[in-house]
Amino acid sequence: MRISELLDAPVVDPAERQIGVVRDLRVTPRPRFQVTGLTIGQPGWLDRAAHAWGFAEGRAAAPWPLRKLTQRAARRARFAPVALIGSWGPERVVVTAGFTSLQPLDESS
Amino acid sequence: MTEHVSVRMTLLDAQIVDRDRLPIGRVDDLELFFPPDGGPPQIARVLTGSQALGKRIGGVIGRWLTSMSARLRRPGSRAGPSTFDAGLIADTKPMVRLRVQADELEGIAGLERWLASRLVERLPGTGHADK
Amino acid sequence: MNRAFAFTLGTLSAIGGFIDIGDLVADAQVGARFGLRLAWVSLFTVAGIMCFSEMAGRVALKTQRPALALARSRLGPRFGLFGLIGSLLVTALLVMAELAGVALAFQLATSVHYLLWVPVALALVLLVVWKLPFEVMERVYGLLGLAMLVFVVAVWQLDPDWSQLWSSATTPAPTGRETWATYLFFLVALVGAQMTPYEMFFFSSGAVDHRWRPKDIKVMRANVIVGFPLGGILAVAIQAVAFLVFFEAGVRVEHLSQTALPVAVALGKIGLVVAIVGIFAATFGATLETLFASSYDTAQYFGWSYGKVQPPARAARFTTVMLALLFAAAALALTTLDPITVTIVAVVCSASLLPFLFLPVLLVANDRELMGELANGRLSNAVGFATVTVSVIVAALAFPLLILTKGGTV
Amino acid sequence: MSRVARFAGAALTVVIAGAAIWYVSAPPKGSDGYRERMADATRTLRSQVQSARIWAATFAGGDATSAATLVGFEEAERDASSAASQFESYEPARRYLPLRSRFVALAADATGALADLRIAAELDAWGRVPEVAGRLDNLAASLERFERRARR
Repeated sequence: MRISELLDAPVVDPAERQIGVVRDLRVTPRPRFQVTGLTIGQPGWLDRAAHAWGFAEGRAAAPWPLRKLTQRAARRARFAPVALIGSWGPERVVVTAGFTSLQPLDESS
Repeated sequence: MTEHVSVRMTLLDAQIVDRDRLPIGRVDDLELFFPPDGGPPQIARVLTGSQALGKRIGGVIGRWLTSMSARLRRPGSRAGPSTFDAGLIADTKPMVRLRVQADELEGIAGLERWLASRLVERLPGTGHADK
Repeated sequence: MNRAFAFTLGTLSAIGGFIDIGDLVADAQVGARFGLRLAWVSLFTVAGIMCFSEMAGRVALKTQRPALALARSRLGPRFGLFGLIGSLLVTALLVMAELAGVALAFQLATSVHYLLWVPVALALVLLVVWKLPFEVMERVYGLLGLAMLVFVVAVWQLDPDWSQLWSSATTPAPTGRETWATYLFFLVALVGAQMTPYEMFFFSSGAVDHRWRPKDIKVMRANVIVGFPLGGILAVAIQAVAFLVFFEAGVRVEHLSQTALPVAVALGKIGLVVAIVGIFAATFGATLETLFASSYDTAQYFGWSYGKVQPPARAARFTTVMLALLFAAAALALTTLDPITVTIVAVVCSASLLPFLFLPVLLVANDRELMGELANGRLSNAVGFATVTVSVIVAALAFPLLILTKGGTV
Repeated sequence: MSRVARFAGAALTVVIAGAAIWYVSAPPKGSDGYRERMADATRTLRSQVQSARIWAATFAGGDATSAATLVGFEEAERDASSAASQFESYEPARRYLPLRSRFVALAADATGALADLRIAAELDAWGRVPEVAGRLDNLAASLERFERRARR
């Protein structure tokens, strides 16, 4: 399966309720690129921009207006470690825990 | 937890250079491998070239890119997007640098070689691709 | 790397980049109709292009990659592709206008019709691109471009009423017989003409080709500080001489020959010849710069090898794109399309693309992990963000104004 | 973006583009449109006449090369005749016929004088240039008066 199919795929909890979309993956660069989990954001282009432009990853301390614009999306991002992912299927990803129990992205680096 | 990094920030769309820092292309897509024992997935292969890029962009432009690059493919080379093993990546900061030289990658930058031999080398004073 | 050479990169970027066919036409038109009432725009464009060139330069120093190369990896392929296609279309128009500008300079010197000179200009570009090493080309056009300073001398020589010039420069409003729509249209045209992003890419790609490192930051900043304000001063000088000679007479500038006429009025034949040399250097330098910048853009978007430092055979796709653009532009120039109208349309389109090209650089330059201690400071962010905001407004106004004022001819 | 939204978007841009092109090239509408276009055409004629006058005066003062001056004359003549012929192609309302015939007469004088200037320069008869340039002086003044009259 290709990463491009996984990105922006819907993420559902065990009760098939959509809890977000896949925005990014985390990998350990060494010794091999092993996936450690998925970053989950919410639908919408502003949320997508927050991840693509690096705000969610805290990679852009850009001028405050841009930061303000994407702060909400960055704060709402969640990180689902590999262990909590039931199925990776390209149509949708199943996470075996509720959204609230997932760790916020910024505390999972 | 060992240090893990975002794929978007380090790999996806990153510039690929070979061992001697000659640019080859960009990481247009990545292929996941799911080990049979159910362990965590790994990034197995890197896809580069407008065929993979076109598929990822989608829409009218995406389809045009994919079909154009498929048509420009050199006769006889494998169909499908050009790809190589992710194991060849030496490091990812500030760009994706490979352990090997560009010539050792089969089917990569086919358009570059095809154009180099067909067009550019014929023009006077342009030197040779392998210099 | 010899410091003197480094400075010519700055001057070339300023003379060749800042003063090109877009300026020669737009500044003269604005001067003839509005005097210096739009001169303040140059303060904004110089500040904006200096801020982003310095930012792009810093990105190049730190990551050894030109700014736009990072744009795609930061903004994703779709946004990047949209910006690339837009800038390639504008660039084809710009290269056509610059090439026609070179031919018009020859016509002015010989009165032989400019269409006959387009193939000569094309051959000259090919010769220079193929044979002349990058550094020599930079120096020649950096120095030849200094001939443009004749416009500053001409202002002095025309012995203007300085208080009248000052009061004109400090009234940011249209003159009696002009409408606000036309005033705003020419504001957009000036921003598009003076803030051409290809200078920023040419500057940052040049920094990569020169293998500048973080320690070269002083040379890089010196180039920015020397180069771009010089371009701003020239732009205002062109407006001033056009005002002094054409405003009272009610002449509207529609030809490159009219841009040079005030210099003849002020300094006679010698001044006119020097002005023609300056116009030739500016348009020829800009042709090369626009051509390289757009080929860099394409190569960087796809990640191909590029750069004048690589022999063409090692950068086959880059060279092919450059040749294709050059011949397409020459073909366009050979149609009876009026180069001056194409120039105005090109600068307005360029103005509408500014946000797509500035925003990625601002984002990348703020990435602490990537830039480390060279990341943006408060000043770069303040000026950078103001420039992006204004460029969004200008971009939104560009086409409505182009239509409303019928390209400023109303 | 659903297919319908994309189609609607494309249709909308086509409509806007069409309206824009129509607006730019449409002939004058109603009476004030006609007078305004006449005034604009007169202003363009005056601009070309003045431009040629400045080239001629600068050349006479030995301050311009003959090649550049010839180019200046050619461009002035071409722009003047295209502005005049474009305006004369518009259909006037009946009550504007006298005004229009005055414009046609003025335009003929202007384009005629500019043509004489260009021919003199082409034939290297630079001696005759000041005499023709003299005719341009009062032409510029009458064009300015006519433009004010048309704008009222």
